[in-house]
Amino acid sequence: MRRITIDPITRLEGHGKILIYLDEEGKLRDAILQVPELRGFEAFVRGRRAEEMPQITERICGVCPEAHHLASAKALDAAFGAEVPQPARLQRELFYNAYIFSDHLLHLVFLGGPDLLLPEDVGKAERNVLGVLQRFPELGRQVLEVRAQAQRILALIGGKAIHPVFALPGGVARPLPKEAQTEIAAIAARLVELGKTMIGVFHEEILPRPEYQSLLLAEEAWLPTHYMGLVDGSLAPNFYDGQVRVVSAQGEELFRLPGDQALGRIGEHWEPWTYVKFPYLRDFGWQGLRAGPDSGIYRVGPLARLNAAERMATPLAQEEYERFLDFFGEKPVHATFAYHWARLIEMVQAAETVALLAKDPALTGTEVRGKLGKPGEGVGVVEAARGTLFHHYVLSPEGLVERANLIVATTHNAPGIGLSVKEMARALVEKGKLDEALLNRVEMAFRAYDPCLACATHFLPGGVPVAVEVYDAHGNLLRRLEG
Amino acid sequence: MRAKLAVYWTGSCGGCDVSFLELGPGLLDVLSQVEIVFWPALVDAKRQDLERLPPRSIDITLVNGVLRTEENAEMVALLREKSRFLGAYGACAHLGGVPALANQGNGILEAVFGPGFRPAPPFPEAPEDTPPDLLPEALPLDEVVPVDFVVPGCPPPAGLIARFFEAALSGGLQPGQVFAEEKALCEECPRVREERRISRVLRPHEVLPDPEKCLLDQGMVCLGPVTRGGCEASCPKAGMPCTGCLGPTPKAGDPALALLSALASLVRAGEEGEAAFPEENRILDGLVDPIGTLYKYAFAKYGRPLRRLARRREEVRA
Amino acid sequence: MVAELRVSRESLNAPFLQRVEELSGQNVFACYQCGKCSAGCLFAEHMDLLPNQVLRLLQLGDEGVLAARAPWVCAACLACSVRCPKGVDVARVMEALRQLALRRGLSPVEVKLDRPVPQIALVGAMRKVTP
Amino acid sequence: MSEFEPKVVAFLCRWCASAGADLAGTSRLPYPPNAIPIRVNCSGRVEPQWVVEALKAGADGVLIGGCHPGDCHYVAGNYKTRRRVYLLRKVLAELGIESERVRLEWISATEGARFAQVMAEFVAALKRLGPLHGNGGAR
Amino acid sequence: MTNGSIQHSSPITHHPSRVLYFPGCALKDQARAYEEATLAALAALGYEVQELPRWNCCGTVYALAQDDLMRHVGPVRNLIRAQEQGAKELLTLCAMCYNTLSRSALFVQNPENLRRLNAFMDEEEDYRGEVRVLHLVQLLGEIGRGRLEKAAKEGLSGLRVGAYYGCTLLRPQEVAVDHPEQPKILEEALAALGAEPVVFPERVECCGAYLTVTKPEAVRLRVSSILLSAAQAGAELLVTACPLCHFNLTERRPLGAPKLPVVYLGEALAWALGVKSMPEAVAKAVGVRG
Amino acid sequence: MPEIKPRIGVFVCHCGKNIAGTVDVAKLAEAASRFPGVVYATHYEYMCSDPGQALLKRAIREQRLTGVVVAACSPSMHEETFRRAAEEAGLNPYLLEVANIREQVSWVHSGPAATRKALQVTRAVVEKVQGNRPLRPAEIGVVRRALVVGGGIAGIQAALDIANAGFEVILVERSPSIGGHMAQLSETFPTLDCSQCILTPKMVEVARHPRIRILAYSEVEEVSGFVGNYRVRIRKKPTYVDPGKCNLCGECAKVCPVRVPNEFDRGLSLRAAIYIPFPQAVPSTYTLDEKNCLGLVPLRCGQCAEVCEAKAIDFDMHEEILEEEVGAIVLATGYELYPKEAMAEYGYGTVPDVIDGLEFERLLSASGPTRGEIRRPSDGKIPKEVVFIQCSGSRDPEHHKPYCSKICCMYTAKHALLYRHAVPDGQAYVFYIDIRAGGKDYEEFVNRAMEEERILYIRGKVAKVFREGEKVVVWGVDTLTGRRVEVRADLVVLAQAIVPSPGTEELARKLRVACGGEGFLKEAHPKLRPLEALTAGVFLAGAAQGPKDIPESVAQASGAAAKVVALLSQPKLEHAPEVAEVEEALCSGCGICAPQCPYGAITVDEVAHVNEILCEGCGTCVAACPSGALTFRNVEDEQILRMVRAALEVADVGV
Repeated sequence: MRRITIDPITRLEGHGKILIYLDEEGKLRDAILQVPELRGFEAFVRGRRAEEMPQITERICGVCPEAHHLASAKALDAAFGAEVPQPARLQRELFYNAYIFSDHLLHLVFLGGPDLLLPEDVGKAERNVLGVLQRFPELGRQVLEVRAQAQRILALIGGKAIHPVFALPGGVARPLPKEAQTEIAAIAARLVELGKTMIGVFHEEILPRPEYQSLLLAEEAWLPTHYMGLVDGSLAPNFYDGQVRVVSAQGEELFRLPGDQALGRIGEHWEPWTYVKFPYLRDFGWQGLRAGPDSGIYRVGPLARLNAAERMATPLAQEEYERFLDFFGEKPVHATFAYHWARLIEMVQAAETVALLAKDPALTGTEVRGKLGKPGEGVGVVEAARGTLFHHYVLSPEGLVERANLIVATTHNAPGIGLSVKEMARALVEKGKLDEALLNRVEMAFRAYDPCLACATHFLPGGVPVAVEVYDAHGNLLRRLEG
Repeated sequence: MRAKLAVYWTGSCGGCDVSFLELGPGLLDVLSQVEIVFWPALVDAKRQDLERLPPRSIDITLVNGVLRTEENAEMVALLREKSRFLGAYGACAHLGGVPALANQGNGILEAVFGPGFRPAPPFPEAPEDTPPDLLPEALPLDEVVPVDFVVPGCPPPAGLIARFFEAALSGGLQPGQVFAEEKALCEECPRVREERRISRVLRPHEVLPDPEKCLLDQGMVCLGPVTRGGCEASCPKAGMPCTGCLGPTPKAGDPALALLSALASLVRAGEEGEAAFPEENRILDGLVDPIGTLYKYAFAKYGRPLRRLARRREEVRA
Repeated sequence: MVAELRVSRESLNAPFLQRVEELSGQNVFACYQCGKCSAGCLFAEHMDLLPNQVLRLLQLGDEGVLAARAPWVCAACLACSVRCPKGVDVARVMEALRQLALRRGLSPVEVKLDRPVPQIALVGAMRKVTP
Repeated sequence: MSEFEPKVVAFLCRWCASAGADLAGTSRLPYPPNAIPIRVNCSGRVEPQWVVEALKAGADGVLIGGCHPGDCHYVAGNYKTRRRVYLLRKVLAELGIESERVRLEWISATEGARFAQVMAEFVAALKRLGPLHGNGGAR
Repeated sequence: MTNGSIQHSSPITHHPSRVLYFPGCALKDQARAYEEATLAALAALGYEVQELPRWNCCGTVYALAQDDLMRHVGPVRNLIRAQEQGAKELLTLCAMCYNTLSRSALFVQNPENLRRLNAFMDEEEDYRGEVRVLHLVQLLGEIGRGRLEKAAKEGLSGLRVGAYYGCTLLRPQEVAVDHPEQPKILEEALAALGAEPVVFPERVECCGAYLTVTKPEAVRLRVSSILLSAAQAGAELLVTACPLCHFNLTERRPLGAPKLPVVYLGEALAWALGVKSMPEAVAKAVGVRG
Repeated sequence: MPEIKPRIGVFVCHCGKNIAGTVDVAKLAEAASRFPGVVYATHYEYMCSDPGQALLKRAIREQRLTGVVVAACSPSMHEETFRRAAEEAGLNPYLLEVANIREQVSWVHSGPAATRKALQVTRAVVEKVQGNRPLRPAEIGVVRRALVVGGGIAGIQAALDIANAGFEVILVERSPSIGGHMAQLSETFPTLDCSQCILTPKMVEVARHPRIRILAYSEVEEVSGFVGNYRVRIRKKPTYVDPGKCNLCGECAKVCPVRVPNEFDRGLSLRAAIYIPFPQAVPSTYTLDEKNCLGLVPLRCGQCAEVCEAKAIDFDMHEEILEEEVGAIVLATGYELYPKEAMAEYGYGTVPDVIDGLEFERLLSASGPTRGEIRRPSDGKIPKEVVFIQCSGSRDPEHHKPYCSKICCMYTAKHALLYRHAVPDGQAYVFYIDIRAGGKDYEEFVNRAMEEERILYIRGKVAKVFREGEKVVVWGVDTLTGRRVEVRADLVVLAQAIVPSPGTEELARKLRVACGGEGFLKEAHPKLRPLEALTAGVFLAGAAQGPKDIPESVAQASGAAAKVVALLSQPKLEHAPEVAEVEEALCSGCGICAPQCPYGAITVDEVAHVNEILCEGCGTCVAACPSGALTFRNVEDEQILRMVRAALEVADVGV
């Protein structure tokens, strides 16, 4: 057996290895993504103060701490039975859209972006943000500036941009000062501007490239799965709030439910060779790691959200969404590399939403704390940049955490990523050439998801009834655990 | 000649890597002065590339994240060998950080899978692909390799990162340097401290604090007095108590115990005296989860030794 | 339920109270209600009012005290009188109350002999409880 | 193997507890020799970190001796210590260290016998608890 | 008069061998044994006892009402009888008589009282207020420990005797034969006579007195309590000087109360001096040897 | 400073057999000679003897010792002796420490264990001494002048006592005249002396005293400094009358068109805007009350100035700020009555014939508004039935004040008694819950009131007082009989709780003096230091410290004065140098330390500052300091940790 390792996988958040196994004939036996990292948050969030959870769980991921911060806060709102007053809600929602903008921008330029922005033949040393900055110096400077300003919004509301501190059960830490609103409104206009610029660059510099178009339409990057995303009442994507909508691989609505009920429709599967878990829709059951309309595997994230929605919430985003659908001519769009484009559309929606909310006079209202009831159990769900994020807590009467379970975006996508990696590897192996550039293609498939392995791996089970099979090195079943 | 720079993450959330972007366009100046030889989050250099470098050939290495797996320990040992200056970047490498709170409990894998669990490779023929073993304890960087300097914070604030690069790129890096203030956070906190007494200990969600007054005075457990300044008191300014991510001031020692002492000293239930003891205890009982609250970032460095003693006793007894 | 007491300048200077003080030769206002008399009275358990309460009602000018049984239970053993820290001769106050009652023709005590008793007892009892 | 002899560090306030220990001496009242006495001006000077450092450095128990409530030479130092020890014991318990290993006692300058008795009791209690440094590891 | 100044042993050095004696009703009737024994004993001690001629009832209880002059007439008349005899002292055996006589004697120490009373008793010569009323126990005190010890035989030796004072020897304070709360005059006399005095808490507490007529149940409770108090202190025999106490302690003793023999002071005196022997019933009760 | 290698000498004392009989002193000295830092170790029979001290001195000189440990008896025995010897040998005395191996070792332990513990103890102290720094006691001068705040009887007494001892006194009084509440009283219990008759001569004595300066109508504005060296800012309000010119003719008051309630008579009479509080006032002058005067602003009335022949009235007088230096301060700010307006159950002060004790004093006073006749406020009738209610507002933790006001039992008895003297056919009732007459001749006084004046004392708290026609109905209870009592009275007098005079807490804050929960000034120690505040050089007198009657106030004032005199008589104050210290480079000024200090020795601006004269050296602040910026001279954390670790090492090694 031959074995190929990509270690570490780079330009993503967290640790990951791709392991490619070939049989004696040189055919692909398997290609897997292994996550060798574990911090074990579930082992120590127990007994912590509930109100600390937004600040503790955000340390799962430093790229999307805002998502954990607010998913956690929403779970606590529910656990304390609290109604979040309008000013607090506006602070959170504005903050959240600024985060989506900032995070998507980060990926588009620094992480997955170079795969997209740079021609495929550039060398390893250039295939990074430095290369991007060299090729697009003006855009690069503009991106750094505007992103810093988006981060400024996060800091103005959240206290800190990375690992914010403002969300509390039932609301936020304090009323937003008036001068902060003025500053935010000024920044918001620049975000929208950059969104427009980025769309321009995409349509002028990238989409016309034939190799990019072939990538978008490549068979090995065409993965028919179900899709999950939060939608508002008009079925447009909403990142901070809404109902969980799942559409099938054929584009039919499977369900549309509040977060706590949607959580009950998800099961999780385990493998002993990785610290990541594989979720699936219980409606279908675990059918093995394979795609298709009868498999339980679904995907989340920008592409999934656009597939799960029927329209965008803001005008510029809607305009681009229509171009996107025109290009593919069908919905759902199963093209894995379409994640980047979807991300761009969402980034624009987020920028427009920030601009809208920044004008709301209620933003600086002083009523920022809802009345708290007795602590109990609660589920909070948001759309992280990378996809749907569930936090689920059970609190003690003293308001300490008794039990916590999280399903994070990249975990939802873990089966999809695994399949994409495998399919990409299979296609490459069949072409018989395994050089570094081609290996990067495997990584590219993987990076399209903007996966966050930090998120995906730092939580072990909290109580979802799943079966875990533990094998020893010889493949003997050591034990089987029922959740 | 441009300084050779490596950045590596161990058990990390990624926030430290992203934090460099907080420099904004200033990052371009920094990048123009360094040669990145290894930085998984940003460039595609792999482990083999690192192994091929001669010893002490990297000028500056920044490690972020807690040491959690055997692999983490191997990687930092490798980086130490290749680096002239190696620094802890961020609270996890500096103090253990939030994930080191896991040290309060027993083993993580054991907690989930029970004793005797070994991770397995995907195929028996590829035993080398077994996920790495976990270290028995989550450790800060200096428990495994000598550390030359610290850029503290969770993540380090932009101002301190800038200060670090200024020193590093001008060749002014001093061994033992900590890139934060010597004085406590209170120095830069705009909140007004008036009557220093605590008549109740409140959790942040239990009170909408006065925007002007010291949070500690309002009953919130704020680690500001024991924590280095350097963040412009960003959390207290946003209405939330400091949780200590920049680590203790140079002579505070164990920050949790130092703050505990201060907190207990400030508690008053009317006149001090025997009659007040029950009420004082009640106030002090308001400090729930003292470990998580006082040792949020620093447990690996300060709380762990005693915890280890206790765990060893538990093992001996069992 | 015990009736409300209205005290006034008049009630506190009632002739009845003056009479008790004359007959006993005691200033009932000297009593500061320490209760030592009652504490040592071995017949208190048979009384409806404790000796100190008798004094107290007198201080309050309550003529109702004339109807009390306590003076008739008093054996005139004088333990209270020798012990009173204020020198109030409580036994004399009791005597005064008996005398007032007897002189008004009231004697609530019936004498029924269950056996022959010494002359000394008979004569003593008669002198205390009959007009 | 000889019986486990606990190691104790005793921080004693100079006005009360240490004077009480002196009186135990003057009165020739024997007590176990396990404690290392360290005299400080006031129990209020004792820092929780001292206690923890003593435990880390090999002590099996730490005694803090201060003045009775109302008797503090410095008015209220002992009250501060009481509250610090109260919280410290809570933290120790959460770390899995028996909180009985840290003891705060009010011992006046006239209570020589009480000092001896406290020492004897504490040492006996620590013997029951067993060594904190069971398998020899100091630090 | 304050507590500390009661003189229970007056510094009389002269012992008159002749003494005038007031018996009162009980001594001629229910307490006859008391009189007989006392007279015999005093004779043995060298006293010539003369009964007061024309004595009349002491009144049995003392007038407490301020305006009750009448009740002093009887006692003072007896004092006039003694005055007529030229006596300076009048001996009583009955505690009650002692009480009423000496309080009247005290009453007429006030010149105004004396004037009013003399005016009231036209038929008699004016009383001059000089007769001292003396009780037997005081006389024994004056005789002195030495003389009594010398005169005493084995009659009481080793016997644990409780002295029951009752009220009238001790109260009111002005006429008390000793400290009203902690007397010892009776115990001293008994000790001199060879007994082992037993001090018990209820020796000064009232037996119920004339309530024996109006409220005998109260008296029974008292008697029970007194006897118990004495028995618990280890007394084998009770000595009293009051016929009413004697009656109550013996005749109102409830079933189940300790059956301590109760005897008069004079009886005990006579047995001690050997002029009379202990009646068999008492001897049996106290288990006197030989 | 160059690092000097430590050269420690260890001297083990045998104390005859006391130590040597149990501890192997030779072995101890031998082992000590091998301790890190030790260059010399020996043992000697009696270290405290002259030859022992000579041995010590010689070794210090010959061995050039940088630190000394004497292992001997308790430091409370001979630390001073040895330190003096060290100083004589040229070694800073604070570089010598005593290891107690007698009281805490040889007398209580035996066998090898004793030697081992002696070794541990000595080893620990050797470690400590290496961290010690040479120290010198601080010296401070003393300003020989005292400030007395409050011109009531306590302040008057303190001022006189201090002045008579030869020191200057500044007596500050807030109101226009000294005299305080005592000047308002009629007669005093239990002797029934006339209050003014005994007070006035003292007031005159103060006025005439060459060393007393009275600053009436003045308040303390700010106090800084410390014992022996206080700086005081005093605000002197304008009286608009030149006391030097005013001849007390009183014409001004007659023409003044304004009438306002007279404070001195507790509002039972009226006064003009220009007034003298009472005829014997000191300073003896009229005062123009600017709040009520029509002449100042906006338009001038000026009638008083016109009639003033002495031209004493000056409308242009201004407030002055005086700065004074004093060495000691006596606080005698006195009391006020808890307002009857706070007593809802007694009519909130709205029933005119419900008055407080001081009002009744004015009614009783021969110089009062009724010339000593008891006439009730509503209609001027002579009340025939008067109810006195004790504990009105006192001993009521739920609604009012938790404490006993102490003097009310006595003044109520006095009131009732004086009332009976004034109205012989009147009936007085006193409702009380306990009678606390613990003073010389006090119980007798109360008994006299009950027994001779036949004042009916009723044990029970009054529940309600209300007006019904001309009567004031009082609902009470006689808890002794268990019966409710109703009295239809003509006048009710409330013995209101005693509270600190207004502004006491503010003044205390200025002086960094503590106030108890109820606002009374707090003494340094309730039993052993009742005359002193915790702030050195500040003393307490009178009811400001807690309810007190006149003799107690006077006694405390004289006591405080004696303390002041003792302090001012010292040529220099010396202060032990083992105190807390701030490392300013590390201090963030968080201020947690300051409230730990019972002596107010810590002030915080940008950083904390320790006043080493005020610091008594407990170290509580150091333990509370979270950042480690506060340290304690010669008891540094590092020293303690070295001691602990070294001693535990010895324990591991054994003997």
